Amino acid sequence: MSELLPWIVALPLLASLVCLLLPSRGGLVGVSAPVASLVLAIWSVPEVVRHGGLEHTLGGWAPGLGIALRADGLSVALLVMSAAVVVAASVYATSYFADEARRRAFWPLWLMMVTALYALLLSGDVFNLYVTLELLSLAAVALVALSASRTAVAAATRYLAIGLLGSLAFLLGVVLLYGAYGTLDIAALSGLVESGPAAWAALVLMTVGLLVKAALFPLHFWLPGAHANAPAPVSAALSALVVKAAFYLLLRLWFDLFGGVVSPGFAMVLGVLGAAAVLWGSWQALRAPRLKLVAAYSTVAQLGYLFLFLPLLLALPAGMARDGAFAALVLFAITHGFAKSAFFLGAGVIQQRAGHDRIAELGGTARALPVTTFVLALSGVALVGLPPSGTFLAKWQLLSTAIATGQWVWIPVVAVGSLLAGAYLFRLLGQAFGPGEGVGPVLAWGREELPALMLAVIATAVLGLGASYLWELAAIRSYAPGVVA
Amino acid sequence: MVDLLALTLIVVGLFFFAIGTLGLLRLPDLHSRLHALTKADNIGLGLLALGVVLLDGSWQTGLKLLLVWLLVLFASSSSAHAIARYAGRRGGAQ
Amino acid sequence: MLAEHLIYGLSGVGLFAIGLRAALLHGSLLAKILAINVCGAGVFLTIVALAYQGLTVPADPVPHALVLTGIVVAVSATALALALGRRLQEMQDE
Amino acid sequence: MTETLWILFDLLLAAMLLGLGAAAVGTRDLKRGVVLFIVFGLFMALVWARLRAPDLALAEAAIGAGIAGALLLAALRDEPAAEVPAPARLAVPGWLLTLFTIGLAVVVGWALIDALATAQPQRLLPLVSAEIASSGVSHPVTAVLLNFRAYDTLLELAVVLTAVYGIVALAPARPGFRPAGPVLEGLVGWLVPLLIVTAAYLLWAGAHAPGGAFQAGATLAAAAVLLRLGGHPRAALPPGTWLRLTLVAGVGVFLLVGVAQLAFGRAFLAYPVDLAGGLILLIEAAATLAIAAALAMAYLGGYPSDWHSSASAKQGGKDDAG
Repeated sequence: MSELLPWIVALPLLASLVCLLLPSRGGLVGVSAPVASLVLAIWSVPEVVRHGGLEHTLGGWAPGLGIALRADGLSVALLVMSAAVVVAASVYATSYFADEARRRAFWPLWLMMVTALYALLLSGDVFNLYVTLELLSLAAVALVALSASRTAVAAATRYLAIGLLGSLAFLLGVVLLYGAYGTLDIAALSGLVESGPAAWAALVLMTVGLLVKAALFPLHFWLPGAHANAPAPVSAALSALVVKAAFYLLLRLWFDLFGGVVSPGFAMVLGVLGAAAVLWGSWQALRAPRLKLVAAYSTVAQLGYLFLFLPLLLALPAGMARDGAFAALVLFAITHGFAKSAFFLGAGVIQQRAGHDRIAELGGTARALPVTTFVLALSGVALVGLPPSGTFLAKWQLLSTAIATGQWVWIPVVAVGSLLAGAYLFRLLGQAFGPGEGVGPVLAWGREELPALMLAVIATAVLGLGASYLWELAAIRSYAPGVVA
Repeated sequence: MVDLLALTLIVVGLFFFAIGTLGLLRLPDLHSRLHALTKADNIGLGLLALGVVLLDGSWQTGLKLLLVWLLVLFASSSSAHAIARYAGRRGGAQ
Repeated sequence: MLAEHLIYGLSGVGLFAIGLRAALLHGSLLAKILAINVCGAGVFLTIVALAYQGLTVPADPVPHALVLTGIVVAVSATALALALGRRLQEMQDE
Repeated sequence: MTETLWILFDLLLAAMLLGLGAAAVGTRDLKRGVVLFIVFGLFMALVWARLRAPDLALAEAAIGAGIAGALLLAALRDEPAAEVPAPARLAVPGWLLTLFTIGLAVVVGWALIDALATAQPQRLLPLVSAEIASSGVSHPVTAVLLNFRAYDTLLELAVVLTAVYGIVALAPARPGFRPAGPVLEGLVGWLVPLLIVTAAYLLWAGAHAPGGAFQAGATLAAAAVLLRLGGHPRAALPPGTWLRLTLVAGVGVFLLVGVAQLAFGRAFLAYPVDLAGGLILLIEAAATLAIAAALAMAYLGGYPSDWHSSASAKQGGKDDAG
C-alpha cells in the first residue's frame, strides 16, 4: 500500500495548479484536496502499524540512486495531525478573505504550502528535504505577505532572508554527508555515519539551520512578527505545522540519521535554550498587547518544551522508557498543533468581527461570541497543560522522566512555564468575560467557528483520552538501521 | 610552428585586452572609454579565437568561434551605442 | 584526494563564510540578497568540487544535478525577495 | 610541469572567485555590488567548466549571472528600493561576527578534509553508469534530473511556480521601457530568433549532451528580457488563460506523467524503459516553456494587466517567446 504516500503529496499539488487555472473554484478545490489527503493519511496509519513502516521507491529506483518516500510512526502521527489542521483551516479560509484578488491568490499558495509540508514529512532523502524546506518557506513567506499590511510584508521579508540562511546551513551539512558517505538516503546514512569531524560538523550545521526554522530561542526573533501578522488561517498553519515540520526533521536527524553521533552535551545545550524559550516566550505572551501576538509568543514557549525532551531522551537507554518519553514528545507536539491552530482560528474570528485583536478592548466577547470564547478557553486548557488534554499527559511524562534521570533542573522550568501560561490565558478570558459593549451582535456559526471548535476538542479531549494508541504508533521506527519495510 | 604562431596570436590578443582594460580605467570620459574598450576587446577576442582555432585545428571549431566572435561584435557595438545614447540623453558624458 | 578537491572545496567553504558574514551584517535588503546568493554559490562549489574525478574522467553527475536544482531554487527565492522589497518600498511611499 | 601549471591556474581562479565574492558583498555601493555579482557569476561559470560540469556552466551563465543579474539590475532601477533597510539587524559587533565566520569556515573546512580523506571518491558515479542504459537518455546529468531523482526536479519546478504565485500576489508589473532606438531594435530583431533557436537546441541536446530544460528555459527568458528592454512591455508573454496554462505546464505535465505510472501499477514517476526517452522530452519541453514564462514574469516584477480578467481571454496566443 505504499502508493498512498505519493498520492498524499500529489493531490494538493495538483489542486494548487487547478486553483491557478480556475480561480473561481478555489474554495471547492481548496477544501476537497486536503480532505482527500486527510483520508489517505488516516488510511496509511493501520498500514504503517501492520507493515512496521511504509516505503515507496520513487521512479522504481532503489534509494541511493533514487529517492524513497517513507512513513513510520513519527511521520504518520504528524501527518494525520497536519492533515486534520489543514482541513479545518481550509474550511475556515473559505469565508476569511473578503477581497476577491487576495482570495484568488491564496488558494494556489496555500495548497503549495500543504504540498511542501506533506512532502517534508514523507521524504527519506536529505537533499530532497532541502528542496521541500525551500518550497515550504517560499510558500509560507508569500502567504504571510498576503496580509498586505506593511508590517506583514516586512515580517515576510525577514522570514524569507533568515529562512534562506537556515536552508543553506542545512544544505552545507548535506554536502558534507554526501562527501563523506556517498549517499543521500537517510536510512543508508544512519547505518554509515560514524563519529568524526565530518559527521559532527554536518550535525551542527543541519541542527542550527533547522533551529532557525523551528524558532528555538534566541533564533525565534522572526517568529512573532510573521505569525501574528499573517492572515488567520495562515497563522494557524505556520504556528501549528510549519515550525513543527522543522522540529520533526530535527528529531529525524537526531534519532535516526545521527543516532550514533549525537552527544548528551549538545542535547543539554538545546535543553537549556528550550528552557529559556519556555520562560521568555511565556513572559512575552503575558505582556503582549494583541491576541495573535499572545498566540505567537506562546508558540515560542511551547516549542521550548519540545526541546526539553532532548536531553532527557539522550539520558535514557534505548528501550521501553525511551520509547515512552519519545511518545510523550510526539503527543506534546500534536496536541500543541491542534490547540494552537484552534487558538489562531478563534483569534481570527474575533479580529474579523471586532476589526482588531487588542486584548484591552475585548470586553464582552464572551457574550457576543460564546463559541469562540469557548474555543479560546479549551485550547488554552491544552496550552497550559490541564487534564484531560494531551499536554497534561506529556508534561506528566516529562516530569517523571526528569525525576527518573536525575535532571531535576527542568522541573521548576515546567512549573513556572505552566503558571505563566495559566496567567496569560486567564488574562485573556478575564477580559473576554468582562463587561463591555460586546464586539458585535452577530453570532457567527458554521464555517468560521466550527473548525476551530473541532480542533480545540481534539486537543483537549480526544488526544488525552486516546493517547495509548499513540504510544504504540510512536514506537514504530522504520528509519532505524536495518529496519526498512 | 603552427603552435608558435597560435601562441603568438593568443598573447597579442591578451595584450589588446589589457590595453582595453587600461583604457577603461585611465581614460577621462565615457566616450573615449567606450571607444578604447570595444575596439581593443573586439580585436583581442578575434586574435584569441584565431589562435585557439589554430591550436585545435578542426574547421567545425573554427566556424563556431567565428560565429561567437561575430555575435560578440554585434552585441558589444549595440550596447556601446545604447550606453552612449543613454549618456547623451542624460546630458553629456561624465 | 586531488588538489582540485581541496582548492575548490575549501574556496566553497570560504565563500559560504563570506556570504554568511555579509548576510548577517548588512542592513539593506538588496545587499542581503547578494550575500545570500554568494553564500549559496559557496555551498554549490563545495559539492561540485567533490564530484570532480580528474581532467580526463567524467565527473559524478549527481552533485551536478543537485546544484542545477539549487541554482534554480536560488533564482526563484531571489525573484520573490526582490518582489517583496519592491512592495515594501511602495508601501513606504504611501 | 603541467600539473604545477594547472594548480597555479586553479589557485588563481579560486582567488579571483573569492575576491569577487567578497567585493560584491563588501561594497557599500549597491550598483557596484550588483555588477560585481554578475561578474562573479561569470567566473563561477568558468569554474564549473573547469570542474567538468558543463551543464552547470551553461546554467550559471544563463540563470545565475544572466537572469538573476537582470532581476537585480531591474531592482536597482526602482532605485530607492535598494535603500530599504531590512528590519533584521544583528546586535553583535562586526569583529565578533568576523571571528565567528572565520571559526566556522575553519571547522567546516577541517570536516571537509576529513570527509575527503575517508570517502570513496566515486560515490554514486558507478551506480549512475550502471543504470543509465535504462533511463531513456544517455546524458548522465539529465538521467539523474529527470529519471533517477525526478521527484526533486518536480518539487523544484513547484518552487519556481511558487515564486511566481508570490510575485503576482504582491503587485502589478513594473511599467515597461520606452521604445528603443533603431540600433537596439535591430539587435532585438536578430537576437530573439537566435535565442529561440538556441533554446530549442539546448532542449533537444539535453538527452545526450549538456543542456536541458533549465538552460533552455533561461535562454528563452533571456529573449523575453531582451524584448522588454526593446520596448515590448509584455515581453511576448501569452495573454490571459494561455499564460496561466504555460506557467502550470511544467509541474502539470510532470505530475500527470508521474501519476499515470501509479495508475498502471508502477511506482510514482517510474516510466517504462521504452517510453522513458519520449516522456522525458515531453516533460522537458513543458518545463522549458514554464520556466521561461516564470522567469519572464519575475522580470516583469508583478502581474500583467490582464491577469485578473483571464477567464475571458480566449484569443489565440502569440507565445513565440515563452
